[in-house]
Amino acid sequence: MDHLLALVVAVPLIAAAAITAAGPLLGDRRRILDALAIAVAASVAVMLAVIMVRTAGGDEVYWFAGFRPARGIAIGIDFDAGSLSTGLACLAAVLVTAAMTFSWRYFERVATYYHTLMLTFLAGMAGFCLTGDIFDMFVWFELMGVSAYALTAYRPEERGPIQGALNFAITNSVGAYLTVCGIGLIYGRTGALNMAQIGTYIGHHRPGGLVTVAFLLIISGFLIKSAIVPFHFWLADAHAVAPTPVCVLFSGVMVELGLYAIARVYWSMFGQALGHRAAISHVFLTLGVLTAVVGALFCFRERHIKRLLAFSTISHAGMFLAGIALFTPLGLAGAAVYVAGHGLVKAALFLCTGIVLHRLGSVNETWLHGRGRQLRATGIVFTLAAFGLADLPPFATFLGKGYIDESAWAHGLPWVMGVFIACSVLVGGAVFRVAGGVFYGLGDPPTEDARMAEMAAEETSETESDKGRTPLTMIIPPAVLVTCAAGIALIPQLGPVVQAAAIRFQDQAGYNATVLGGAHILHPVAIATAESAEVTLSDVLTGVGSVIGALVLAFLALYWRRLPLLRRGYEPGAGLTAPIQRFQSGVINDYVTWIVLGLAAIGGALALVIR
Amino acid sequence: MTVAVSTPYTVPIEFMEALQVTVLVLVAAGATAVVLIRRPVHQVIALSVYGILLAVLFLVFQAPDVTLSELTVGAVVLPIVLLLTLAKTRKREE
Amino acid sequence: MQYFPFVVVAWILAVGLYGIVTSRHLVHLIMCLIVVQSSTYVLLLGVGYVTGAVAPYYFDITVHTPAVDPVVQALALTDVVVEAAVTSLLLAFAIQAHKRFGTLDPQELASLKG
Amino acid sequence: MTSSQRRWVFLAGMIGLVAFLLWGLLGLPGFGHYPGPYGSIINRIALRQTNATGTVSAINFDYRGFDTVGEEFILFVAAAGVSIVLRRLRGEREKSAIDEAADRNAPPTSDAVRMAALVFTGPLVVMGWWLTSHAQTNPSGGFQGGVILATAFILVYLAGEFLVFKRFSPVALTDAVEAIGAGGFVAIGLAAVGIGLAYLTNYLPKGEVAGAVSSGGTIPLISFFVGLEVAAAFILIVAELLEQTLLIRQGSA
Repeated sequence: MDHLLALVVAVPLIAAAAITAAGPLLGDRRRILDALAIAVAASVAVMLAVIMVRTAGGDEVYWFAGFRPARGIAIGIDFDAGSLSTGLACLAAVLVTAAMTFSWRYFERVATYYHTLMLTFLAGMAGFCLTGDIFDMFVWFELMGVSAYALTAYRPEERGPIQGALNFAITNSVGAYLTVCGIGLIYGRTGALNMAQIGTYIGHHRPGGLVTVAFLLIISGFLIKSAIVPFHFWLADAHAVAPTPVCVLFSGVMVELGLYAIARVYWSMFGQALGHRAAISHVFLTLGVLTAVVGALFCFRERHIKRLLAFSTISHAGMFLAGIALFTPLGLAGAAVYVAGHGLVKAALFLCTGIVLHRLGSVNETWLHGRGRQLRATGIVFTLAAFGLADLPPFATFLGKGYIDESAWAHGLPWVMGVFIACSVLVGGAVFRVAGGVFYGLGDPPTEDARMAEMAAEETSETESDKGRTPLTMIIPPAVLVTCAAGIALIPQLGPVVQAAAIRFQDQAGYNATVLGGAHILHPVAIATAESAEVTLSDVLTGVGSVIGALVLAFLALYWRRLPLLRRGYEPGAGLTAPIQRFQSGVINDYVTWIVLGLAAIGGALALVIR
Repeated sequence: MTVAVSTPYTVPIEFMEALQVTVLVLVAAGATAVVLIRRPVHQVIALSVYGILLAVLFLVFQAPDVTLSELTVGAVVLPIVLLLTLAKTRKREE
Repeated sequence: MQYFPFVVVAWILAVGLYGIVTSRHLVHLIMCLIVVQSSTYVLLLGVGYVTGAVAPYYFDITVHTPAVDPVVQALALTDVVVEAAVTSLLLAFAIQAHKRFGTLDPQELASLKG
Repeated sequence: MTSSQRRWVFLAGMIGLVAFLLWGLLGLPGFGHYPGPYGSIINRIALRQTNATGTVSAINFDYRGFDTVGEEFILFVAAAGVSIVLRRLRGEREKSAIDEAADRNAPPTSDAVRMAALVFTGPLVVMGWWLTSHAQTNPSGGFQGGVILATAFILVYLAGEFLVFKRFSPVALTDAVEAIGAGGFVAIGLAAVGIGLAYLTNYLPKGEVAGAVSSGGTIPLISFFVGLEVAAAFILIVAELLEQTLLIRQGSA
């Protein structure tokens, strides 16, 4: 038996404990521990990469404490490593490594707790991706959550972080408890916690309403974590205030983990039992498109750079969900590639914002206008990452989004493609506007919004060290990440390989046989025919076209005052201010109200289509 | 009276059921009380009573292990941390 | 009796959420969150109960004696620990919020933040 | 939203959600009709496989021991988070227990409380220790024992002064004990990997007599480390809160 699967969780955990214990002993030589933490995260990334490559031909299953299932009944906890799940965990490990490297000079006054929490966060994410047991999934979900809450409040001397952390912790805890309720329901019917075993049981017995209810309750925690409208409110609050390296993990991978969990839960347990694939697909497609549009609109309106990037994450989360909800291999493969590309470029954007905050002490786009000219390297990396976020070929984002579009088109949903292009243009336009305004001083500074300025003013410098220059440890990680985002799209045969992994991921019978019977599935059964993953000229033209659209939009946003055609008094996006204040109120009571209403609505929709 | 199985703890099923229903009603009432009592210090007391009720419920659900942890957490640890928090935040409140 | 415990679960969950939504005091809100979580214990232990069975401890009974499900008890134990951990962290946030804002009313917190 | 708007929106949602929830709950097999098979199988095999009469502990520390690893680290992270959030900040100064806000002084400890605490501390330590070391036999385990051990320390505070309590548990030391507890659990699991078994395999001899203190293999060992971790975590959390309540005052603000 190969133990790498256990080590990817055990090693960061024991390192976290060791760092905490050894911290006070080392005194001034704490840097050793920082280096150790970075080395541990990097080695976890390597281990996961090895597993990812190895599992391309079939999933690997690891039974903890050696309790293998007998006659289809699991008595222990298993890890099931497939290429997609390991790939996502690997992305998490890469981003943790990058964020900790970036923090080398960023958090100099930091005690050892920062590294401890980053490592437990990593362990939680890895365990969450790999586990094949539904309650174990909740445990790692909570470990990930608690680490994230504590990291959000890492600077408790300010007002924002505390409030953001409270909203984050309370909404996500409510979600987690609903997930446990769902687990209790499904356990009460099946007497099993292993996802494959549950899937086999309810696939055969089809026990009516309980399955639908358990499905929604279990994924409610994940819907909240992945910031799907109307459960997204906590995200902007938490992102705006968490330390910038931590935002890298929140946006780059934590949100996506929620979506991964929805897909995992659906295709290992509920797919067969629920049936009605087309109707369920429509429910989630609607949620995804709604989220993409709302996120993009709020994103374009925002002036606080970290919040702007947070809303762009919401928009992208919606697109990922739509990709998954197509219920096609290419849609899922597209979402996977898109998640990888987005995670890398979004991380680079946040890290560059962190450099701006370090050097200039602000994240207010209006104030920063033109002030970032001196940060030449940062500006270049930020701009490149902005092109990546706007899905320019050959970034992995272009490839992923292209796959989703193609699959939607082939399945009679051309409007999805239109919505996606519009969202990409809006989000890309917003980020280009920031890049052009802040780093190159183009056009006029965007108008000041009193409320946003106040919020941005809260965000003061996170660093205390020499602000005169950008340390290499800060600029290299984002540069490497952007290069990776372009690089992975150039891997030959990426599309077919990921699509094959997606087919395997969606093959519920194959998953069950692998986990419970120890089978090695060579030819998984696809739920829909595999589609061509080739990039045609028209795809490239569409991609370039949407980037040009985003550039034009950014140009208009920067120069609209000087354009004769536009009325002077007109304020782009002004109509959105009232709804933002109304919905994004920061009041935790409101957020929980929306959660309840949203769940009731989705529950009603599911009840109608499934019955 | 039906007797389930002969163990050292044989209890008539009807008696057990009546006990369970009673405690369940008390737990439901306790939860409502915790929510409806708006004065935090009083609420902490309600919460620890609720914790004890839950512990009793777990006992009649044949879960002594969970009873013990619910008692230690619900009736000891949580009231301590809650009261300390309230003590810290009491000032400037009124 | 068949479904009474589960109705109680739904009641506790609903009441707890109601408390969170109407709360004007963070510590009160955190206690309501504890109530929401307590519904999961009742559900877990409720589904694992076997009428007439004993607790799963075998020091003085034989292995063939019907016993209730021990797995849900282990899950509930884990859940209790999670509750204690999350509550402590939330209370620490509440203390800090009170220091920064001088109030524990979530609505005032939001308006003070800007 | 105003309060009343919120209440109506919530009620509309909650009615729907409760109806939806009941639809699911009524699909359960009914109270008292646990369908199995997970728990039934474990009830049958746990005694034979682990020689532990406490089946719940056997699950927590053996069959589903990996869950407990995560659970311990949740507590570990929460304690670390409390320390981060409540660490002393600029503008805050430590004061002696005498403070300008007279009503916030801890009332002087009465002799009765001192006496009671003194009387209870010893038994509590013994009880905590007993619970921690009897996970494999009785309804007990590292978690319950750890909490009770922590309570004993808190009683020391009640009996004396917080400063004495602080001397008993300097934060760095408590931190280290906590880390050793959590790390020790992971290390026991890793030792299994070291000798070629699956992570967390129960590799120690299970003992001859079922229900003996020496039975259960790694179960009592894991329980011991969990007890350490839990006790230290709660002492740390309570100590931080006590420090906030008694020692730290806002500076100029």
